[in-house]
Amino acid sequence: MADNSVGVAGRIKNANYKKLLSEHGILIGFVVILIYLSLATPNFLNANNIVNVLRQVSCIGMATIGVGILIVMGGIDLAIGSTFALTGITAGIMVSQGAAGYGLHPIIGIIVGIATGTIVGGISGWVVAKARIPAFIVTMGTMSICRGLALIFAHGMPIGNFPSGFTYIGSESLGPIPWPIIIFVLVIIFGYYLMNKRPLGRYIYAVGSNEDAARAAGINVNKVKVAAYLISGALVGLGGTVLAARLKSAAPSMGVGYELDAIAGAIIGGVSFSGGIGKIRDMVIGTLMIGVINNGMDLLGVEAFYKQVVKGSIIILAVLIDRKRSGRA
Amino acid sequence: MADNSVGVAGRIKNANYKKLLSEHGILIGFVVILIYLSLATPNFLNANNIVNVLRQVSCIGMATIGVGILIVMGGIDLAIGSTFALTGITAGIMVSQGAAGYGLHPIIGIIVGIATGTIVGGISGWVVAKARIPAFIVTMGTMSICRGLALIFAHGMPIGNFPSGFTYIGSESLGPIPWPIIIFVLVIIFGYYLMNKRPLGRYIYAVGSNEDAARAAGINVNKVKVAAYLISGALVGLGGTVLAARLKSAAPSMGVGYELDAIAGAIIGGVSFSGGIGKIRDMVIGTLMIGVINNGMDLLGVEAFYKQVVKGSIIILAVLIDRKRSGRA
Amino acid sequence: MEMKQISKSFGGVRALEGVGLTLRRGEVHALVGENGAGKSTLMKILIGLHAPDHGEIILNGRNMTNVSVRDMQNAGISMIFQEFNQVKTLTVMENIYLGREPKTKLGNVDYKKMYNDSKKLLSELGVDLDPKTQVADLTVAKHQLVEIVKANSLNAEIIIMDEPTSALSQKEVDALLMMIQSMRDKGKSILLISHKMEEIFGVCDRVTVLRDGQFIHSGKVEDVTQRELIRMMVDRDVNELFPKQESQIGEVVLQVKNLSVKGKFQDISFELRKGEILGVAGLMGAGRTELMETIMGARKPEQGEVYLRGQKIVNRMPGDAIRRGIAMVPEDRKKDGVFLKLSVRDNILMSSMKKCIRGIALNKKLQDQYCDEYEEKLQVKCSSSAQICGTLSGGNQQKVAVSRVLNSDPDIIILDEPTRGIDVKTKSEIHRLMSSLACSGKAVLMVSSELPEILGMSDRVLVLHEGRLTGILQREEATADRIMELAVKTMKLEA
Amino acid sequence: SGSNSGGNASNSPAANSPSAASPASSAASDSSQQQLHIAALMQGNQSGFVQYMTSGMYEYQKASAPDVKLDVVFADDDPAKQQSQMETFVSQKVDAIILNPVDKVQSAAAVDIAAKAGIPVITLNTKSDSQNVTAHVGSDDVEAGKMQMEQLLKDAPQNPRVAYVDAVLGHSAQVFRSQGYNEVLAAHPEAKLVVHDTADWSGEKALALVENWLQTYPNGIDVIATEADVILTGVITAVENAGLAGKILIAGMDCDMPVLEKIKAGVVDNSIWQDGVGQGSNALRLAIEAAKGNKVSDFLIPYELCTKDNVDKYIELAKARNELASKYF
Ligand SMILES: Nc1ncnc2c1ncn2[C@@H]1O[C@H](COP(=O)(O)OP(=O)(O)OP(=O)(O)O)[C@@H](O)[C@H]1O
Ligand SMILES: Nc1ncnc2c1ncn2[C@@H]1O[C@H](COP(=O)(O)OP(=O)(O)OP(=O)(O)O)[C@@H](O)[C@H]1O
Ligand SMILES: [Mg+2]
Ligand SMILES: [Mg+2]
Repeated sequence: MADNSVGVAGRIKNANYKKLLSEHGILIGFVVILIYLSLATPNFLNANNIVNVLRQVSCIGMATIGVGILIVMGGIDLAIGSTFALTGITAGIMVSQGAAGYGLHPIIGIIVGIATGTIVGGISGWVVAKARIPAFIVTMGTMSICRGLALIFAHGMPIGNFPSGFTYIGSESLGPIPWPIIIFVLVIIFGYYLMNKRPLGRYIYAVGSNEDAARAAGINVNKVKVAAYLISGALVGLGGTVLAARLKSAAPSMGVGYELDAIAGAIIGGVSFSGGIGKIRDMVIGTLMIGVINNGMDLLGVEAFYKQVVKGSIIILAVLIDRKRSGRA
Repeated sequence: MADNSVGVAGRIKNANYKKLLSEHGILIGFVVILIYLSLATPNFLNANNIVNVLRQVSCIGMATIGVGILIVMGGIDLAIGSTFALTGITAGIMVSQGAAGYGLHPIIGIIVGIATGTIVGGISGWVVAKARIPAFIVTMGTMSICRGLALIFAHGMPIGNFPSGFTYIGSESLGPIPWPIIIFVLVIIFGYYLMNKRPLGRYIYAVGSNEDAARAAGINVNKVKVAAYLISGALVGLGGTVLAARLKSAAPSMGVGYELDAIAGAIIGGVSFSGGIGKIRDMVIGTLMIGVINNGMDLLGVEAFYKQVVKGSIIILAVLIDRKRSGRA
Repeated sequence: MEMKQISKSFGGVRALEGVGLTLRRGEVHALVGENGAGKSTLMKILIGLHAPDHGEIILNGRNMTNVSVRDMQNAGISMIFQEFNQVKTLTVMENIYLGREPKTKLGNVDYKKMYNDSKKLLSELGVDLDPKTQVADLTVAKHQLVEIVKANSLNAEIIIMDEPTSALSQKEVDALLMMIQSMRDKGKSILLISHKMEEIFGVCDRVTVLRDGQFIHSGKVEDVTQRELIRMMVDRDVNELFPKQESQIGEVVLQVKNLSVKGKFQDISFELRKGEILGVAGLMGAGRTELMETIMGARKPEQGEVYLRGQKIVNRMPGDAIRRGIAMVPEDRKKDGVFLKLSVRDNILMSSMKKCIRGIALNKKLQDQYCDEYEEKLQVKCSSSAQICGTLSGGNQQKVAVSRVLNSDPDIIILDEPTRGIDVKTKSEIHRLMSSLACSGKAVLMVSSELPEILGMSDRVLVLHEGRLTGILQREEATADRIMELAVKTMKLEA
Repeated sequence: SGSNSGGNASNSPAANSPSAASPASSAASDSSQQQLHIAALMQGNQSGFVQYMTSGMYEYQKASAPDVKLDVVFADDDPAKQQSQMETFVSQKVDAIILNPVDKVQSAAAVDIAAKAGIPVITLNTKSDSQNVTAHVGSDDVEAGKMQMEQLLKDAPQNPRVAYVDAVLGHSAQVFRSQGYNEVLAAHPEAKLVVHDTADWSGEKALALVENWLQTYPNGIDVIATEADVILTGVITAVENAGLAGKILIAGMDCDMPVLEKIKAGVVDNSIWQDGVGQGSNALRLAIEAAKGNKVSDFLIPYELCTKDNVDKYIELAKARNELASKYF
């Protein structure tokens, strides 16, 4: 990877270069970080650590795809973190073999988890579409509601004691590849298929680009909105369920601030807040970038307080490199 | 206030009603909540409690005006919470008489606090304007950086031991009115003057509504952006300083999540994320609404777990009432 | 003013190549060319909105290359944009004075003066508009008028007008042309971009022609004929006359009965037949657009019914209408017509995505096929179908909007100002297309403010005046005089 | 600073672990052929207490185990992040891990990951539900809650009316400290629990919450317990502003410096001293032992109660502790 990129840098004066860059968006910033980290710490580029990073970003990555789709549509979801908690708790209650749970079959837990996310998303989407309240407010409301429900359902306590059938999807691997990564890849493929191969995906772009024109073009805008929120909710629910399986437990305090990480992944990947613009591939790169930065700083042993300063600066710089070079600046 | 509003409700079929409502935006939802609370709890409408609520919203209210102005301009600031911490810490270090502080004159503390906020805002604004990176990413970066700096400056410890000259602006009153409220009112007046009477304010609306048009009209868009971030930063810095004075201490962990509350105040007050729309008056009402909801739930003794569910629902409902009645839905 | 050897590329697209332009004091200079020839780009460079890659701009002997918009304004250049550049959330007066607000001694905005001044400006040009109206509430035509008022108020020496008349009806066009002449008489220079021959030959002194970003010709208007000019623009002969073919007019497909929307139009009834082109004429603000939107389901009628082939239909949203085979090209293309951030391909296919599905996914080949078909038919000038629509020239955006609608295979096509901003060549293409659509048994409802278009294309003409139907004319009886008479009916009565 | 750290070392771990120094120095010489690598996974970096523990580790490393490579990372109070860090260091094949769990239940999976790789885990300060913990160093949160509440009830008037402010709901510290409160209250039927609610980890939120309580229950609260000193700062200000300092008994935990000063001034009834530096140094000591394959067992450091009577001693201890911490943070 390092070689390749040096090659690119060598051809910097090439006429096609600008185009290449602008098409590959944030990739450049990402590659710069990768190169730096592989030079700075020997452990970074080993297979174990790569699997590690991928596994770490998987759950939040699913949410990033979900919220990325919403942002493309001109929406947003602030309830991601608390939906993670709520789905973890509902799925956990179903399967937990402890006093707080029903000890049902793992499949039921997974279905309930995804369903919880879908319902939350559906409600947000329905209010956004029907009542035309800004998505920011609606999902700020659902954020608070979900957190409260998670606390109520779990009586304020973490839930553990999950059967191994449930934790399987979080902890085990298929060959060398952990399940969370496989599920994340499936989500990416689904996202790509939806956004590029299904009419609904194109409608989502259309609504995000110009809602009036979308309506005039015969698109049922409300239906598109509700559908996008349902899908995004399902992905967040899946993320929360896998996270609970990975942690072998769920707590009502889980996932605080995840919405910001998920949204950041999408925005760093070039999704535009004003809607209509954004690619699934770039959302994935944005997600990976945050994951790599977090992992890299742990490996480099950056001092605690400086870490935040460094992290903030790197995010700005990485995006800066991207925008500068791609001529968007 | 209650009487007045019942009167309005009585004339519901009046032709001017719709216009009245759409012009008064969120006011209706706010009044409904006020009426409910004054009926539900005897302590709500007493003078003490009103002063109480106003004092509680003052600091965050200053930030709401600041970020509200940014959102009108099509910007955002996610660094509010950590700027609160950083300004509280820098101001605190200047004045603290303990081991961690310099024991300087309170005025210096206040100036340093405001200056810190202004510098943070200026840097964010400069990057947003010059590098054309989305404000979301830039201020997510500064959010992390400021939190790190606050921790570094304070060595991770809370700072106390403020001289009474400094805590005066947080705890004392001018006649019956606490200083934080007076400062907040001054900020509101300043905001109103800026946004409605000064050319800069009109340019902020213009940039938020249509950046290209603003540029074509010969407005120096970059200058407007930097100016807005400077102003907003100064207001956030003021808020953080007053908050430290009110708490009589500052901690680097202060203000977590305040950005969300501040942004929510503005958005509930009808400021539009797509820019160009928003009134200072309505931002104030949005701020008050959140404050009143928080206060009301404490007064009513809503149980902790349920509180979040209730709070989330009320926010959605209040906005729903507003939008429904004003015919915007 | 002189522009020399101006070149400009966007990414890979070469918009201008070594173009020169000279503007003399006190002349009206026409800038013409096909859609996408680079006219708007050249003007944006002139006012400092784009920086040229090469070349220089000389103003009164001073080099003014690469200066800011504000500097150009101060130097006395103002521009009326093709794509309205107004701040929708501000009022009319704030837009007129944006960036140069009158100030009080304290440096505050002086609203009183602003109000009075803009009121005066508006009434000077005979625009009936409250300065405190929100721009977002204005119709396309009023936007255009506000732009004109604004440019006029700058008191500029050089005024650039990028297709100022494309959204105006005859009455306003005449007033504007009068205004242009009086400005010239005051010694000002006017650069007029237009696709309308009668304007070029009516008021312009000199003309410059661009084609594909290259300079073709510059000279006195008297020295060229219309035919020569068109030939220079499009590099071949185009008959500007509308090639209306006779089609077989069949049974009634759409019937509108007593349709009303309060404050917009009242009690409108008419029939549209298979194979027919029904023109809808009227002055600006007559309610034509609203009538069409109501038929499409974008507005709710207060009373009245719409029948499709004898069956009553209720369209709750445009999607319903499109499913029933009624599609519309909207008037305000930026607001309703195109997706500026999406690709040309997405735009063209957006109303007919379902057509492109094979199995469970959108089929790339089918998409390309449909896309190419219309790109070719309407000669959309773009680097590829992946080009972002917002970077197309104005006329090409219009073509994209028309393509989208035709691509949804409608039986009834509603066109609201279909050739707004479209060059002569493509205009005649679109007209040819309309004709052939009618011949193939489709019904066309065409709203237009261009009388020649109405007269040339319509089988029948429906005239509205202030929301009321004042007459339906057969092709034979439709003359310019007759239509204008019906369109200004009550005014005449009052007079 | 050498004398400082020396003084500190004799102050804190000395009382409990007189043998601390000797085995460690032998550890250093034993492992000369291969450098030991130990990772410490701390819950967050924004509470003073985590810094004290971390400083204790650094100090021990410097004094007694200079050959040991010590990596410290912080999980920002996110159990998922902590598990990721666990995976990262397990894949680095460290020799032992010190885990300061974010959550008692949710840390179990992380412990199991290390156990599966055969890496010993020493839990620090918060226990973990996992069976695979090698040894635990620290104290018991239930105990701290009990100790604080018992002292408050002892100092309170007859039939006291009690309120308490929770930390973040669902956080282990909150769950177990409030459990301690409730156990004491159950044993004292004459004491009446009036109200309790959460202020997260925020002094600002606690300030508003208590202000609102004082509106609702004027003269109706005698005792306010808080689960952390960061929260207590807000409570202090609210009580002082209401002119009730000394009339309402208030208490916190961690003995932050500003709080100790308030104990001395008679505003705060008590705080709980927890020897963070000692916990940290002993955790590293045990981790080194375990890494060398020696058998280790739990090491508990009891809480100490700080009241007005013995506050001077703790002010001295806290000074030393803060100086030590500011060496590393
Ligand atoms: N920002 C941009 N990015 C890429 N291409 C652009 C951009 N702006 C203009 N172009 C291209 O430059 C060419 C000239 O466009 P321009 O708008 O100047 O045409 P025009 O002569 O004004 O046409 P019209 O008569 O349709 O208004 C077009 O091919 C257009 O696609
Ligand atoms: N959004 C709006 N708010 C207020 N008034 C409007 C709005 N849109 C249109 N109108 C008014 O409705 C009337 C009819 O306008 P409409 O656009 O239908 O006219 P038209 O015949 O299509 O003329 P045009 O040539 O301007 O399109 C006009 O008086 C116009 O000012
Ligand atoms: Mg043009
Ligand atoms: Mg119209």
